Parts: sequence; C-alpha cells; structure tokens
Amino acid sequence: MWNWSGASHLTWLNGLAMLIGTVIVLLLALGVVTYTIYAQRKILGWMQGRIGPNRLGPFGLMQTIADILKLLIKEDIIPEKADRSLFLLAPILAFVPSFMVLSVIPFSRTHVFTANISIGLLFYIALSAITIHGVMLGGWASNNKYALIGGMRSAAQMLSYEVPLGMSVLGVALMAGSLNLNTIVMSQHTGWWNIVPQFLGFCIFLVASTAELNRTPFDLPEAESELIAGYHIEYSGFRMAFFMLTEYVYLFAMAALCATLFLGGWSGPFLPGWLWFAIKVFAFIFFQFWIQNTMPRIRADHLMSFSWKVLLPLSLFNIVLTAVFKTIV
Amino acid sequence: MALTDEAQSIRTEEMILNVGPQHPSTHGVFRLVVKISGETIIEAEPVIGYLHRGTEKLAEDLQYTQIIPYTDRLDYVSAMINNYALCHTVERALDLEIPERAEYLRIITMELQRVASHLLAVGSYLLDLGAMSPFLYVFQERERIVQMFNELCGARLTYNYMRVGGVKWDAPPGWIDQVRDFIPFMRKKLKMYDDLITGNEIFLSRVRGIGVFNTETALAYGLSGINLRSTGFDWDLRKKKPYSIYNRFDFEVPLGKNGDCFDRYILHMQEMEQSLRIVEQAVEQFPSSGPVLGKVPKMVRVPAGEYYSGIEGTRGELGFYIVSEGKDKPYRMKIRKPSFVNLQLLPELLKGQSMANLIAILGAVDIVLGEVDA
Amino acid sequence: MAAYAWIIPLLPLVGYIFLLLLGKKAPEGFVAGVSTILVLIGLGLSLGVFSSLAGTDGAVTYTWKWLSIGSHNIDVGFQVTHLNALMLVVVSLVSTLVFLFSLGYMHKDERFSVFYQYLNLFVFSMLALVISPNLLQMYIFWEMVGLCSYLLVGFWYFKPEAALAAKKSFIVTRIGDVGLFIAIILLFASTGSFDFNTIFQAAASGKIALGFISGSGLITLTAILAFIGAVGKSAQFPLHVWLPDAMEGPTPVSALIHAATMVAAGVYLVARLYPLFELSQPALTVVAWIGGVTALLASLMALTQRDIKRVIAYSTVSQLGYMMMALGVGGYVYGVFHLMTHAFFKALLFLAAGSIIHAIDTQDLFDMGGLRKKMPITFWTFLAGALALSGIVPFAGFWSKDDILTATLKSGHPVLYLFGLIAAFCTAFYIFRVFFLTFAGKPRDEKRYEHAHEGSWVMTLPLIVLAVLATIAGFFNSPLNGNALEKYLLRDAGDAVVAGIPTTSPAYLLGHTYPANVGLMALSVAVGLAGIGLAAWRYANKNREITVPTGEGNFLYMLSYRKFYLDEIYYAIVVAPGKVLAKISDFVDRYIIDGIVVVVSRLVYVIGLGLKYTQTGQLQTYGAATMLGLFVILAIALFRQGGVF
Amino acid sequence: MPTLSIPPQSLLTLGVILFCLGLFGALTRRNIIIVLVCVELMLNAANINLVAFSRLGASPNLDGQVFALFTITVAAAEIAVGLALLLAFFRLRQSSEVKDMNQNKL
Amino acid sequence: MHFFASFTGSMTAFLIISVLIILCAIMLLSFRKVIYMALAIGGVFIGCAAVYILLGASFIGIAQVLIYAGAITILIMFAIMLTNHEAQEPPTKWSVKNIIIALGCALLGVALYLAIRHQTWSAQGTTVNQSSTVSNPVAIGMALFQQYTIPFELVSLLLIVGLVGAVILAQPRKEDEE
Amino acid sequence: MFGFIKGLGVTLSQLPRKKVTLQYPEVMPEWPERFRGVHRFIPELCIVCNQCARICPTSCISLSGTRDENRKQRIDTYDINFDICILCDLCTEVCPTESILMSDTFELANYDRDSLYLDMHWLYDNQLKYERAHPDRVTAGSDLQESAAKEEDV
Repeated sequence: MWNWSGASHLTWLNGLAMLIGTVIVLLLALGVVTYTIYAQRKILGWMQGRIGPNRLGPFGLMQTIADILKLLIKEDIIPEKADRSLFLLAPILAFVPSFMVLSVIPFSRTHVFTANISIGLLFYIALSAITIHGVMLGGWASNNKYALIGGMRSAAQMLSYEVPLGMSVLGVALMAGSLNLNTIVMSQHTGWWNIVPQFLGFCIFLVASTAELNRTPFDLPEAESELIAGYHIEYSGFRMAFFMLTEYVYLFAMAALCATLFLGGWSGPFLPGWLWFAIKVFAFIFFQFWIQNTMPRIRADHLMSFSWKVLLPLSLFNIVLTAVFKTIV
Repeated sequence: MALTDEAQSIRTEEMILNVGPQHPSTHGVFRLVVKISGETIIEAEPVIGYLHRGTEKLAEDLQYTQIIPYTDRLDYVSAMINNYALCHTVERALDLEIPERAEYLRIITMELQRVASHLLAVGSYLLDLGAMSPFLYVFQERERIVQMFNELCGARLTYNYMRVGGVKWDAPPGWIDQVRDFIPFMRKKLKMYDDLITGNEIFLSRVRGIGVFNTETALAYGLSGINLRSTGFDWDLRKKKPYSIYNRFDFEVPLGKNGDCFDRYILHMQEMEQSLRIVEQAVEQFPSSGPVLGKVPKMVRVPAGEYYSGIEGTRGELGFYIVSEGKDKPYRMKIRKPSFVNLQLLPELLKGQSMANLIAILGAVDIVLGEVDA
Repeated sequence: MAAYAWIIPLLPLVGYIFLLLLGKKAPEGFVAGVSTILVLIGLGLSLGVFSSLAGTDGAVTYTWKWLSIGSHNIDVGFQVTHLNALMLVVVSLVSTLVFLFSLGYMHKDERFSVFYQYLNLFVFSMLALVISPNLLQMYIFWEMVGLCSYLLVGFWYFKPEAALAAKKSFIVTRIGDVGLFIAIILLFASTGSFDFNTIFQAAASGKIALGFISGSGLITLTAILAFIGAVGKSAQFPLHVWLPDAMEGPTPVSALIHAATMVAAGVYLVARLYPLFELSQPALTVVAWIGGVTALLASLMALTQRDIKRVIAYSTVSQLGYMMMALGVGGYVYGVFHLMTHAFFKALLFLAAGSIIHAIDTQDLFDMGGLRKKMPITFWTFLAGALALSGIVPFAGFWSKDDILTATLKSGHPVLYLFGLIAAFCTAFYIFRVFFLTFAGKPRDEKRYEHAHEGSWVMTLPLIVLAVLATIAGFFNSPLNGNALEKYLLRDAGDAVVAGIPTTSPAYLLGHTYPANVGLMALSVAVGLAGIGLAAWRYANKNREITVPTGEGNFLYMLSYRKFYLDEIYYAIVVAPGKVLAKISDFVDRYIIDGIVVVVSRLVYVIGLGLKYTQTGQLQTYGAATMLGLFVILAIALFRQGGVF
Repeated sequence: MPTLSIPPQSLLTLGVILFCLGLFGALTRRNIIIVLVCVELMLNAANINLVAFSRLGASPNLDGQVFALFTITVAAAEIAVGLALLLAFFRLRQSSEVKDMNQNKL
Repeated sequence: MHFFASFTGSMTAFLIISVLIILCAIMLLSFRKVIYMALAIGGVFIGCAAVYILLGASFIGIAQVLIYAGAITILIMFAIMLTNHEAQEPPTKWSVKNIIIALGCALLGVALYLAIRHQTWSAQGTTVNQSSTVSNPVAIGMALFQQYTIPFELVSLLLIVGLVGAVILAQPRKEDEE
Repeated sequence: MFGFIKGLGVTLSQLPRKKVTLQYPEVMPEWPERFRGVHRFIPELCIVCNQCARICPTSCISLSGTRDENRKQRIDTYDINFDICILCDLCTEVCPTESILMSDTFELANYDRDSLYLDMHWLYDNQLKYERAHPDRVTAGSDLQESAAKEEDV
C-alpha cells in the first residue's frame, strides 16, 4: 500500500491519501475502543464470577455498539450554571490529542498510516499532555464541586505521572539512540526486546501509564465511591461518550506505545507483524483490566508522593543505569 | 513580613461539601455535610433519618409476635440476630424455657448470619476503597448462606424466623449437612480473601493508622462490637454475659491493637473464622430430635415492668428495652442500635482527616442505615 | 587484577547507599554484617591488586573523559601504583577490623546505622582518594574525607565538646586545604592538567612556568603549598591542634582516623607527589623540619596527658612527624613503611583503648589500674602495640622507626636525628605510662573495676589480628627479609618512567635507601628500653604511691600538660589581635564611616522626600516607564543609524 | 531539507506583533496571572525570532534553537516560581490583582 | 502568476498559522474570564510550536508543546482555580495611563517594524547546519552537550532552584497552621 | 512487599471458574418449599375466622364472609394489599385451616399501585398455578382439603 515515509511534499494526492489514512485509523481506533470496552466488561465479569454482556448479538458482541448508539441519541444536557462554551469545548479538547497520538505508532512493519517523524516519542508525550486541558476545563466548566475536585485531581495526577512516564521511556530512547518509534522497534527487532534490558523502566512505565490512564488503582479522578464520577459527572450523551472515547483511545494508544517501546512492536516470529502487535496491545490492555480487578484505589496524597518520591527517583536511577550500561557496552 | 491577624483569619477558603444522601458509598441513604479546607475536613456532620420508619413507635401498637418481622428490617443484613434479640428479651421477661433443638438452630443461624454480615461488611468496604472484585466474591459465599436460610425459613433477607420460645421451623432434612459442608468451603474462601486483600499494599496504606481511636474514647462514646474490640478492649457479650447456650462452645474473641481501620477489617475476618468454629461445634452437638418451639402461652403477655437485654450483634451490642404494662403489646420499646451508637464517633474521627480518608473511615465504622434510622 | 581496583572503593559506597536506603531502623547485626563483608571483599580485592603488582614495573591507569573545557580535558578514572596498592591493603584491612569492632563498641547506640553509613562513606572517600589518578579527583575525595571526619568526630553532636571538636577539626584542616587548593590551581594553570603523570613530566622536564614565577620556584611553591594541605590533614605542627580534640568522637572513629584514613591522607599526599617534592630541595627541607619538630613536640606533650585517648592521639601526631621527617630527608620508602606499620599498631592501640573505655566507661588514666586480670586479651594486645610503638625488637615499630632514624642521620641531619631520638625515648615512656597506669597496680576506682569485662568476640578478634600484625608486620621490610617492601615500592618506576626521567638520574629512584646499621639500631632500642624502664620505675613501682598530678609549680610539667600553651598562643596571636582589629574597625565604621554615610544619607533623604511620590509601588507603572525608555533608546539608535525614518 | 520560502521579515514581524501585544497586556491587565501569561507571550515572541534566525539568519546554525530551548526552560522555572509567589500572595491578601502588590513602596 | 509562485505551501501555512496566533493573542487580551485567557495563551503556544516545526526545528516545537502547552498552561489553570477561580478581568479602562501604554506599545512596534524593514537580509538560509544525516533532536543534543555543557548544567541548576523555591513558597507556613 | 501479586493470582484464578450468574428471565430460580412468595388462597377452606387479618402487622388483609345455608362461614371477599404486605408469613402461621398459604411467585412489579391490590380470584388462580407447578408439594394441602370436605360432609 501507500507508504509516505519518503514523500515529503504536500501534493493533492498526498493530501488525499492522508485524509483516507486518517479516516481508516479513526475507524480502526473506534473499532478497537468498542471491543476494548466489550473486553473489559467480559474480563471483569469473568474474573468476578459473572458472565458479562451477553444479550445483544452473539456473545453480547453488539452490546457496546448499542451503548454508544444510546449515548449518541441521548439529549445533550448542559447544566444551566455551567460555563457553556468551555463545557462544550472540553470533550473535544480532550479527544483530539488522544487521536493524534495514534499517528506516530508503528502498527506494523510497513507502517502504512504512521508518520515516521524523528521525535515520535516526544510527540506522543507532548500531545498527551494537552488532554489534561480538556479534563480540567471539563471539571471546571461543569460548575460542580465534585467535578472541580475531580478535574483538579486528574490534572495534578496526570501532570505528575507524566514526569516518571517520560523519564522511564528515556531509558528506551537511550537504548535505541533515537526518539523515532520506528527506529526503536527496529533496534528491538534485531536484539532483545526492551523489556529485558529495561525491566526497571518497564515497571515504572507500567505504573505511570496506569496512572496516566486514570485506571485502577489510580482512578482517583473518577473514583465513584469518593467523587462519584469526577470531572465528567455533569456530562451526558455524546459529550460523555467523547470523554469515554478519549479514555479508551488512550488505553489503546498507551498499549500500543508500551508494545512499541518495550515489547518489540510488531516484531516477533512466525506470525505477521500486525498480529503480533495486536497480541501485545491486548496483553497490555488485559493487564490493565486484571489490575483493575484486584486493586483497591490508592489515596490521593499517597498517589502524589508515590510519583515524586518513588517513581521519579527510580526512573532517574534507571536513566543513569542505562547511560552507564550504554557507555560501557 | 508582619501579618495582621485579619489577613491570617481570611486566608483559607472553606468549602461545604455534601456527601450523600445519594453518594454511592454511604451504605444506604446517609448524608454527611463536610466542611473542608482544601482537602482537610474541618467538620463533619452526619445527617440521618432518610430511612426512618418509626419502628419503635410502631411496636407500641403491635403484639410481640408482630414486632418480629419489623426487626428484620433494622439491620437488614443480620436479620436473624435482630429477631433473636427481641425474642430473647421477651423470653427473659417471661422466664421461658427454650427447647435444646431450638437453641442450637438459633446459634447456627445467628453465627451464619454473622458470617454473612461480616462478608458483606468486608466486601462493601473494599468496594468503598475502590476494589470491585471482593464485593462480588463475597456475594457468592453469602449466597450460599442465604440459600440455606431460604430453605430454612423461606426468605432470603427478612427471615422472621425466631419466635418467642423457640424458632418457627425445624431444619428441613439434609439442612444440617449443608451447613456442615459449608464450613470447610467458607474456610477456604477466607484464605482466598486473605490472599486477595490482606496483603495488598495499597489496601494497607489506606487503612493502616487511619481513623484511630483509643479505648477511652470508644467507651466514652458507648461504642461496642468490633469498633470497641479493635482498640484492644476485650468485650464480647457472648463471653462476658453469656446468653443462649454460648457457654457451651469453645471460641475466642479476636482483639485489635491499634484501633485503626485495618484492625477493624481484620477483626471482621477473624470473627468469621470464630463464628465458623461455633457453627462447627453446634452442628456436631446438634440434637437429633425434639421440639423447636417451647411451651408458650397463646397470647404473649409480658408482665408489667421494664426489661432490657442485649446480645452481641454483628455491629455491637444490640439490645431491646421493653416497658410493659402487662398487656400483649409493649407500652414502649427502645432499641439500642449499635450502628447508631457507633455512628456518633464519626464526626470526631473525621475531624482533621483528609477527604480521601473519609470513605475509609466511614466504611470501617460499618454502619447499616436501616438500623441507624430504624 | 589491577583493572578491577575501582571496585574496592565502590564496595563501601554500595554499603553506604544500601544502608541509607535501609533507613535508621535497620537491625544492628545486619548493618554491621553487610558493611564488614563488603569491606572484607574489598580487602580481598586489595590483596589481589597488591600481589598482582609485585614485580611489575608500571603504574596502571584507567581514565575516561569527563568534561572538556576549552582545549583541556578533565578525566576521571583510577590509577594503581605500588604505593596505591599498599595503601589499599592497609586502609581496607584496618577498616574491616574497625567495622567489626564497632559492632561491639557502638552496640545499642541510637544512630547505629547512621554511624555505619558515615564509616562506609569515610572508607569510600579514603579508598577513592588513594586510587585517584589526578589532583582534581583527589581533591574531591580529600574534601570528602574531611567531611566524613567532621561527621564522625561530631557523631555525638549532642555533647558540646564533640560538636566543638568536629568544628575545630574541620576548620583547622580547611586552612591546610586552602594551601592544597592553591597548589592544585597553580599546577593546573601552569601545566594545563590535573593528571599526576603529566604534572611530574612537566615538572621534571622543566616545562612548567607561570607568569613571573620561574619553573623551580613554582615547583617549590606548589610543593610547599601542597605540604600545607598535608600539614593540616596529617596534623603536623602547627596545625596539629585539631587531632587531640578529635578524640571526642567514638573510639573506632579515632582508630580509623589515626590509622588508616584521615591523617594518612596527608602523608599519602606527600608520598604521591614525591616526584614533585624531590625536584625541590627547599621543600624537602621544610617537610623534614616540620616533621621533626612535630615528632618531638607531640611526644613531649603526650608525656603528661591524663586522657588515655589523648596520649595516643599525641603519639599519632608524633609518629606522623616521623613519617614526614622520613619523607623530608629522602627516606621515601621508610616514611611509607612507617605509615603501614603505624597503621597497624595505632589501630591496635586505639581499639584496645576503646575496649578499655567500653569496659570501664572512663578515659581518665588515673581512674584505671589493675585491669590486667579483668581483660587479659586487651592486656596482651595492648602490650604488643605498646612495644611496637616504642620500637622494641622485633615489633613492627622497631623496623620502620629505626629505618627512619638511620636515614635521617645518614642523610646528614644530625639535629633531626637527635630530635627523633628524644622523641623515641619519650614515646616509650608515655606509652608505657599508659600501659602501667591501666593494667598494673591496684584498681583506683573500685566501682568501675567491678563491672569491667572483656568485650565480645567482635571486639577482641580485631585486637588479636592487629596484635599479630603489629608484631610481625615489621619483617616486611627488615633486612632479614631482604627489604621486601623497598624492592616492591621502588620497582614502581612507573611515575618516573612516565615522567621521562632517565633511569640513571638519582630522581629515578624515589628517595634514597640506606643499609641497616646495627649500631644505630642498638642505640634506638636502648633508648626505647630506657623509656620503658623509667615508666616502670615511676608507675609500676609498688613503693611509689600513684597520685593524680596537679602540676602546681612545675613549669615543665605544665608546659607539656598544656600542650606548650599552643592553643593559648594561637589565641593570643591570632584571635586576640583579630579582636583588637575588630574593635578598631568597629570604631572606624561606627563613627567615621557612618558619619560620612549619615551626612550623605540625609542629603539623599531630602532628595528622596521629593522623589518618593514617583514610587507608587505599582509594577505596571514602572513597566510602562521602562517601555517608554526602551522606545526612546530604540528611536535614537535608529535615528543615528539613519535612513530609517 | 528543502529551502524555505518564508521571508525572515515576516517571521520577525510576527514576533514584533506578539511582543507588543504581550507588552500591552502585561502593562494593563490587573490579574497577576494574566500579567504572567502576557510575559510568556513576550518570551514566545522572542523565541520565534531565535528560531527564525537559527534557520534563516546570516549564518544559520543551531545556536538559536538551543537558546530557544533555554528560554523555554527558564520560562518554566519562572512560571513555577511566579505562581508559587502568587499563591502565597493570595493566601496573604485574598487578592490576585497587581495593584495590591505594592508593598515595596515606602 | 509570479505572485502566486512565491506563495508556496510553507508560506501559506505560515500565513494561516500566524493569523491564528495573532488572533489568539488578541483574544487573550479581550477576554473577560481569566480561564479563557489561559486557554487563549494555550492557542498561542501551540501556534508558535507550529511555526517552529515549519522552520524545521521540530524538537523545539515539540518541546514547546510539552512544556508550554502541557505544563505551563496547566499550571496557570491550576493557579487560577486555586485562587479566585471565577475571576473576571474588568473591561479595559481607557485611562490616560492605559492610552499612553497603548500608544507606547504601538510606537515601539512601529519602530521595530521599521528596523526590520530597513535591514537588508542576506540570502536565504541554506541547510548548512542541518545536515540530513543527523536528525534535529540529535543535532540539538550534540550542541547542548558539547558546546553548551555549562549553560545546560546551569539551567538544570536553575530548574532545581525553581522547584525548591516554588515548593517552599507555596507551602503553607508552619506558624499559619497553628 | 509485593502482597498484591498474590492478589493478582487470586483474581486470575477466578477467570476460568464456573460463572454463578443466573440467566434470570430464561432460567427461573429454584425456590425451596418454604419459600415465602405471594400468597395463594383456597377459598373453600376458609372459615372466615379473621385471624389472618388480626395477626397481620401491616393490616394488609381485608376479608368479608357470610354465613351460608349450613350456617357455615363462607368467604366472600379476600383482598391483600401488596403495596404494604411484607410477606412475613404470620397469616399462614395462624390460619387454622391452611387456606391462606405462600406460593413461590415473587414477581410483583407493576405499573400502578392498584394492580397490587389483589383479590381472592387472583389468589386462587395463584393457588392453581402453584398446584400445576408443584404437583408433588400440594399433597399436604389436598389432604387438608379432603378432611375439610369431610368435615363439611359431617
């Protein structure tokens, strides 16, 4: 298919191809999200001795689609006291970067829909920071105390976990000597997967990404037993769906990033690259659900001190270790 | 820089937050008006009564037998024990003799009820702390207990099983064997919960050293049950003022040390173990035959006077206080509701805590709103 | 093997970090065990390094580029020479034993783990200092050694004397460090490198000059400046005052400071820079005389001290003086040899003293007595140490001290030789004074005597090991052994080879060696025996009542007891004039300068009265004014450039 | 990399416009946060110039980009300290207006 | 035709981006609600990042997004929410002072613009520095750690000082707590 | 340390376990014999003694009867207000003829309150339904029925 890593001029043809690629990736992401939610409900159910959705379609496969449809046709309620324009803007602000980060993920060996940019890793981290605006403004604009606290907590959490996250992936960047995700995958294709030499970094990444995704045990911003639903408490209908979509697209993106950085991306024996990639992504996602099933929620102050006092020093240590390792070897 | 007092006094921004009545982790309909400064609770005021049904007042117009179904609805997760508490008081007043078989059935059902109630307490506590699975797991075990009760008395929650002078039904055939099978199964499950919950660092970090109070405070507030025992004070009515046939069984009263939320959690787990021990012994000693209802006058008339007796409920001392004029209905009935008493400490406990600890503390104090509001 | 020498200092560092992470509550046995085992591994490695260098010629250097500033590169790395290897062995051996000993000595101390952290850091710094390949790196660890000794001397900081002593040791050594620092900067400025070999090479080939200072002058200057650093660190006269005060620290620390780490650093510095010193006769002379004077003065001071640790401390100063003297008269090997033997018997003496203090909980000699029966192991080991210190055949001290004395006389310094001989006499006297007062006679404090007892094996085992070493270590370089150490060290031609000095040059060999002289040996042994005899007559004589000396009216006694009034002299010549100067300055400042200022200020005040209305405190008004000013400047600039408008 | 057809003048003009807007804001707004924000705007204007010169200057080299990086870093430190000061100030005076920050005058 | 030829893709993109930036900046000055202003500055930051990327400085561009848009804007919003989060800016009063300031700004701008106009610019920048073999982040890394080591270290020091300073400044003082 | 790994093992071990969910509308729960669902009523047995109405704690039962030609009480109306009935089983306990009994019907959801006001016919239909569903259980009841019939005969 089309591979534009060599094409640098923006022509009409390129533009059209880009547009088509975007739509395809969007559809892909939506499909993945739909069935991630389905998988979440199924896995959660199975681990809790339940069946999970099984009504709509064979094995309940259409359940999520029905849910999304329901959300889409619901009334779009805007609280009277809310800040109207920001309330409307926030979900979009949250969603757009979540989708944009997918553009740098190398899904397969012939990265068809992937921008081959030299700072892909940084691109991901930088863009994912923008989502926080959406979350925070959503919480603020709702004019609700729970939403405000949820939004602030969320912002504080994502901001402080972005630091160890960024630090932990730097170890990988050091190993590969590049910030280009394709180069990173290639470097693992020939050698060890980074999970082996970068095990510490991988652990930090796992924890930090869980926090970054606001998933259990770091799901404080939307802790239903404390803040009810956090920043999106006042949202309903398709704006709510947007927030949910953001959350799950990020789950997918983070899984993809994890697979790319630590699990060798699309590389692997026998099977085609895209399948390997899918397997690794699913492994990460499954792990998230598994954790979600086991862990209680961590406390807000512990959350912060954990990030700054444990993860950050550890990730710095990891960088130093990697640097020393790279210098010696 | 010199500060004026005025500048200091207006420094912090206080906020009033309504936790409940529709908040998901208030165990019913319970409202907590919390004044917070930043994340620190300055003042917490429980607002109760959303579930008030006037049980005590209703009782004044009901015969003693008729009151029993109402007690089911007090602490709706331990109805058997509530049933018993009322019957026990009336029996004491009448000085009735209870048949052996009935006593054993009562003990078995009450202790199983204690296990079921504690399971739910632990499960919902973990749910409050954000862990979903334990809540669903405990329901599986509880379901077995509830099924057994269902077979015994035909209801899953509101048993209406005890009667003045005995119990309503004899155990159906094979029921005792079911109970016997249940014990090793439950023990295995308790081990599983230990693995799942007790070692979890996040859980520990949320409950260790949180919501601490000492024995003096507990006694001053009239606390009882696990809340009192968690401070290390050995007080269990089953031991201290044995009622029914508890003195026939060999069991221990687990005690806490620090009086924190962790102690309260672990005491729930340990008490389940002890309850299983009692059930095990009761099943062994279970008389093969005999009546289950003693000789009771057709119309129960409590002689004039005032009566009180308390038993060890799941959440503390559950007592019924009856003033009788010698009629078939009490002149006045007052229930000592352990949840209600335990709740009184909550504002004190929450003062100065962070918001995040609110749920942990509230959950560990373990109230049931049906009982608080009555 | 030498390539792995970098692991040796790393081990205590690992220990330090590990203990730091473990926290203060860690169990004592575990803390001490981990530290001791790590250092023990280091000892094994050191021995390996030491033996692997035997018979080889050169220094082994490994460096990595660290920073490049302009055209200069700063390297980090490590270098193993014969001298380093010897030092590594000595330091890690003594540290191992001290670590073990501390487990008993510091038992149940509140900050036990912290103590071990500091010890580990201390040992790490010293080991890293030893293998530093360049002056900068060495200076870093030099300062870290100072810092650690500060922390350890002041370990019991809640005692005001300890805090004061720690401060004193830190400040006094800092005076010396300034000299060293200037020397390093001068060397870097003149040779463009911190590297030892590069510097030696430049110095030997005369390619060293800086501005108006000539090459040889610069060498002398830097050598003396570096020696000032050594004076501070090794407690040489006149900067020796901190060392006896440093006795306020826990005794294992004293043992470590005196035997292996802190004070040895100074001697090591001179030895390390010896090729530089050798190029300057004046510098060597200074070193020799300072050493000699220190040896004599300190031994005199030690005669009358009442605190057991202080006596040993002055003895250290005195012995360090010997080493410096040896280095100064060209007896490079003897100085280093004495450093080694001294490390063993001084560590032994200190640990034995620690054992005594631990047992009877006092440091006053006149509260002791008769401990021989209660503490037999301490008794025998102390005796071995004392004999070694007194220079009695065949103990370790004899061989090294005698070599030094021989070298001093043979190199043509009869006065210094006399100094040394007197010092040797005094040494024998004072150490046996301690010995007899402690172990012989009757207990002078029954209550303390009652509960005196030998320490556990962790305390006695180091004593025994050190006693054995103090007895036999001297044979390492005795003529009986064919002067093995001499050969070992002097095969170390690496520095000289790198320095490009022809092998025929006298500087090729570090210092000079002299054959043993039986006559001189006999003389020094006789002097030592005389000292012992006098001590025995005075303190072990059953007929003489031992009273606490008051020193009333006895000028000589007081002179010695009050340390030649050096502290007072310092006070008088440094502190008091400073105060006077301060008073004068105060007066000038208060009345003359302030007067002028007041007049000016009044003037300004009057102007300010008018101007204050422009100061609204409004940030943005200021900003606006700045902006307008900027615009005006820009406009003028553009206008002057022309063509814009 | 293909040559760019953006004239440096237009980049610099963009910088000038942003700078002047920022300056105006910094000098007229009342809320301290907004003043800080406007200062950031001015810093960004300067950064545009730096990057522009790094690409299109007389001797293009990376120095401009490196300096821009430093500016960004310094700006981050500035905003962190500035906002901390602001919070302390707010606690003290319950105000976030510049005109109340006049304690340095006599 | 000649005119359009000069309007290449990059020029078009630049024009669009700069119009957006200026629009955001003007919005920043004209909004009333403080939180809107914070949002507007976020737009300016992202626009500037786009300009950087357009100029080939992709690393700086992404760093700009990461630090300015990701961290600084969030910090500003935090500060707004922690202080007076409903704060509103009163409409600009055209007092004498403000008029002077506006005038001064305009004059300064004009002066600078004239200076720019007047300057003759050398030939277009070539690709001397950005050799195609080394990507932008690598080149910047090299420059940072070889040429600018000491400034880099100093900046890191500055950041630490900033961090510590911010923590100390923002934490409630002990005596206040009592 | 790492106690949570044990927990992870527990949750994972639950994954392949048999699920406990009851597919409710398709699969109905099996209720035990003593289950207290909605009442069933056998009018023939009722002797209109009113005990059930008296014992009812919530007073949800109202009934009326007339004497028939044999001077025996015959039930005319028998209504239970399930709006307030708490299914406490006391009415069946006191019923001397076991004409009021509990069935295993438990679905009472309805759109209006009036439909919770159930009369004799509904309750009798419920009895017939119960008999059909549990032919093995009603023997005791039919015995009584027979004996009652005998009494009637006498």
